[in-house]
Amino acid sequence: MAVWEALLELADDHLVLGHRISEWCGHAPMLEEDLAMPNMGLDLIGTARTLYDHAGKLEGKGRSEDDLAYLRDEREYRNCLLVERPNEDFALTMLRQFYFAAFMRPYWLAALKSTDETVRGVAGKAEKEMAYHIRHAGEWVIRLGDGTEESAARMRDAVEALHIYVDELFDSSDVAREAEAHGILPVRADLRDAWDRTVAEVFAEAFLDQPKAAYPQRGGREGIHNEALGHLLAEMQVVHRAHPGARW
Amino acid sequence: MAVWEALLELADDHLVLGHRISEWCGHAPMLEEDLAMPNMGLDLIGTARTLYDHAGKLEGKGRSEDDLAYLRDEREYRNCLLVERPNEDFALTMLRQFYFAAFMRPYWLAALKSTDETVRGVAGKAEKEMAYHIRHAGEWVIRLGDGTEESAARMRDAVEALHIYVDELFDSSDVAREAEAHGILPVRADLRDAWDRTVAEVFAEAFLDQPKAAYPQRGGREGIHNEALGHLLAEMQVVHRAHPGARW
Amino acid sequence: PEFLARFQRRIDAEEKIEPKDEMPEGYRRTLIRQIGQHAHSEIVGMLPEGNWITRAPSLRRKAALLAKVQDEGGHGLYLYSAAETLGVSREDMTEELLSGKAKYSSIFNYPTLSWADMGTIGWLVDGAAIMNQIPLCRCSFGPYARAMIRVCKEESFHQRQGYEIVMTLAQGTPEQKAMAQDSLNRWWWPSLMMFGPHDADSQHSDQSMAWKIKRFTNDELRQKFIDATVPQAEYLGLTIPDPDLKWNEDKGGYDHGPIDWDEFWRVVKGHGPMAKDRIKARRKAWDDGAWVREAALAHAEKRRARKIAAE
Amino acid sequence: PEFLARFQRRIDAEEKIEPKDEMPEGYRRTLIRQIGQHAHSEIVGMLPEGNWITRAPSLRRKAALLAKVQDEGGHGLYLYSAAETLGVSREDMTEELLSGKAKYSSIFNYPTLSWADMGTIGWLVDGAAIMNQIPLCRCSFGPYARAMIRVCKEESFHQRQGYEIVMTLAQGTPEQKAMAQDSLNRWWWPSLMMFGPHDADSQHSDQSMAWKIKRFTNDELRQKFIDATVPQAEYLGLTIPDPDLKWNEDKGGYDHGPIDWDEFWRVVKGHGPMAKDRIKARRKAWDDGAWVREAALAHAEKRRARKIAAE
Repeated sequence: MAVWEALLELADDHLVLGHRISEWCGHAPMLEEDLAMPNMGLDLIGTARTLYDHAGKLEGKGRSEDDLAYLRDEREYRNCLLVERPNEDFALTMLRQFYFAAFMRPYWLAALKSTDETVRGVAGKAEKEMAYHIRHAGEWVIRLGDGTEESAARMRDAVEALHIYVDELFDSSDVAREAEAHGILPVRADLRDAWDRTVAEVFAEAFLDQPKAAYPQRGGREGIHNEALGHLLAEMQVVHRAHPGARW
Repeated sequence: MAVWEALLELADDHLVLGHRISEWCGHAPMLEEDLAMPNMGLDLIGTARTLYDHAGKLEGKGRSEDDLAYLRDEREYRNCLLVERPNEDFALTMLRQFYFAAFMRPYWLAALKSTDETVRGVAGKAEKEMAYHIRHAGEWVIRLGDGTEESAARMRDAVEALHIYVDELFDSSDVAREAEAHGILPVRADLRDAWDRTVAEVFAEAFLDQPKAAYPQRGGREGIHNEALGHLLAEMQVVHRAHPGARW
Repeated sequence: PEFLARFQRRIDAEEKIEPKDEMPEGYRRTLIRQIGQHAHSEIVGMLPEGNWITRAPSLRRKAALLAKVQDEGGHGLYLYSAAETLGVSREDMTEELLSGKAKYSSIFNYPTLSWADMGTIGWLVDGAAIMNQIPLCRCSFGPYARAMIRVCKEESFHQRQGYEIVMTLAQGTPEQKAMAQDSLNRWWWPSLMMFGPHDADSQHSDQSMAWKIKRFTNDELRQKFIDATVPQAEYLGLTIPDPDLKWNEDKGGYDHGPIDWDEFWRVVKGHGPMAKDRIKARRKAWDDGAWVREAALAHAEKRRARKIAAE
Repeated sequence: PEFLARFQRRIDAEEKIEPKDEMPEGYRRTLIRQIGQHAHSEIVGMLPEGNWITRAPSLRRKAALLAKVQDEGGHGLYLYSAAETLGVSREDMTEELLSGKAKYSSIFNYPTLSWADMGTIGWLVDGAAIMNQIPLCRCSFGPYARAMIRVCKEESFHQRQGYEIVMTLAQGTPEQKAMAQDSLNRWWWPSLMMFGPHDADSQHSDQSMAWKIKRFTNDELRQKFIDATVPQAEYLGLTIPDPDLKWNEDKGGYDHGPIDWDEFWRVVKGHGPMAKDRIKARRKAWDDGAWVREAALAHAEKRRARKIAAE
């Protein structure tokens, strides 16, 4: 049963994005965002923790959430490419958050009917959090898209930069397919319509076009990442790895 | 005999600065500098290697150059604060290089008379390298100081940012004092005049003032660094630490 | 003078002064300065701890640290709001911080050099802050007093959390214990300095005491802090880095060795090790975010215009 | 036509064409394009390896990698100079690269994901480059041929160094060996693609062959590369990720499985995994460095003016 690996993919998505957004802490454009960013980061890291814990138990080799988070390298991480993209600027950060939440909200809604109790538990909490992320990040997409000339240009650049990473969200790896077959996780491809609708609504208000990626980028689920992830993990894991076996 | 620790201080200075300058690789303002930066980095890392090797031998516990470079943490590193300062921009990078070389050139010249053969060997090679760094970085200080309004402003900012880290170069820690007493290393305080002259000459052409730091920053020799060093080391040591005992 | 006497009577009666009440200009100025400094301290205080969020060694600690830094931002927000009731804008206060005109707690100009610092800051720095702040919950100015009640509650949670981090390290591997001791060595004296100069050398104090903005002297608070903290260190098996520290039976408190006031004044005057880096980081966040704030304003304006057009 | 025939006779006689010689416009254009692409490849090629300089696991390897990346910059410099002899400026070529108009070797649009890639790139990518470049040392255009002699010498040093890195890993811990195998798995097919489409599908080739800019076909060079590399992998105990790979006694070389030409064209058209990141990194370096280049010009101008004034 490779279901635990499918949970790992999900957990990695949440941890990596949570880490990325936490990089803003203390450096946001306004104090309200210095509060909102860790808030979103906490949601994501919280979900990642439950998923790692559950994955570790299903694997049955005694690996804890921290073993899974801190002791796998770049080639072993299974997150999709979208979430590892560097923050660049506030426009890209908010668009990345919006894209991800627009996918995860219907995902968790569907997962409320999971055959796995822990997944149902996560879903109940996470779908509400993702609704908030859609609202918060979506509003920024609108504000920036329909703000000043500069902000609109930056939003367009962000769309151009990120649209090639969208399609991977809807791909199911072999392990995900297995979990889907068992009714444990929702079928990713089925969520496209919901995502398209959420994005279309916000983009209409933001005066943005959602391009179709001619050549979408994929590879995260096989551990073929972009170069940015290795640097993120180097920093994330440094203290944990320097003290093998220590408790924190 | 704590002489090996005095060599460690020197080696750390060279490695950390060499690392910093190598961060520019592939990102310099012009192709000529994409060549010059690794060139200077190589000089510094080369010197660091010889010094670590020698320090390890004098310590007598079988630690190799890599053990010393890769398996000490931030609080164990003994470099002065100047060399760990982040690159910021090209002006600060060149000024940092110039300040350091303006100190190390007379240092190595004096070290040609060291009672330690290895130190004499390093000195013979390094004094020529430092003369080149003074020339190369010093010319940039002049070009930028006497270039455009923007470049002059950036040079002045760099001077303002770095001048508080200069005095530490001339301090000798207890272990350095011991090495100085044995004629192994030059007395740091004696080099102030030479440094002042080198800097004054270049600053005159660059239309820059060399301020006296009212409150110089110190602490590197006791391992009290700024926050930037920890991030540098996290990245530098990540692969080595992930594979304990491996050969490369 | 008539008015001043009346005002003082209200203070003496422990009445709360509210923003719309008349108040002496000095009282207002003192409060704006103090609340502003306090708010800035929370904001700048996000940086030394923020420095370790990306490196926290367990997910549980990472989440807790993120939440803590978020709380600090939240404290900044209440405090700016309390100051705004006195007629100063958040924008102006921010400009004063970034220009170096306004002060903030010097403690945040020391670097965080190991994970243990995340424990020690909670334990000592938040601990010292609470000592300073608990009396402020009874401060004569209502909005400040109310903000402080909320702040103190969260701070004491942080303080316990910090102590627990240090305890985990002190009971951990030898390297972890050494890390905790090293961190205590670095933060002990700066924490004592957080209470300010000795009473004999302190300005502002008398008037602030009369106005019940301040209720204990610097030395009184410092003594309380030491007396509370020393047994905690002992319990952890850590050594306070003060060879002169010893129990004084007569006064029922600890005597401590001399504080390095040169260092104190150097850091207070803005020459702490990380002083320039802190302001540079906040300045960069502010400058890099200018286009975002402008866009938000522009969008709000467009929305308003469209709404009016539609009516 | 008279001139073209004369030119072809010089080529056929293996005479070197020099910058000041007359030459057909197509010959000049082909060379500008090819040398420019080659120069750009060296420049962009600094990035994937530059990505590991700060993480190299030993000081010896760090120094060697730094030197290697520096050499690549040097190659870029000679090649831009060779192209400049044909009347195109480095500035213009740089603009073409940054605007996405000029191409560079697609291989550099794959990410470097482990230290082992520093070995594999030297071994396979530089190895493939050398196969392509050795014939160019006899290219009919003199400056290009001379640049290539120097480039090839350094590249073969890099190739040996890369092989040695892979060998160290292959003989190291199980994790290191796995890292080497994983890296080979990822770079093998992209390396084969470096030789371009099958001869049947290749444009440009015939005329370039006649002009002796190119001396072997894509498939010929690819075959040479495979035949040289397979035994090296075997020696290391690594497996080439091609189940169809087998020795063909008749042709005295290896047969290989089908190349994924969809991926090839996707990457060639600028949709490789790191394509946007590479150009963004170069564009950022260029834009961030604008003030430096302007200052250098301004200073040179001031110096000249002062010199004239002093005369």
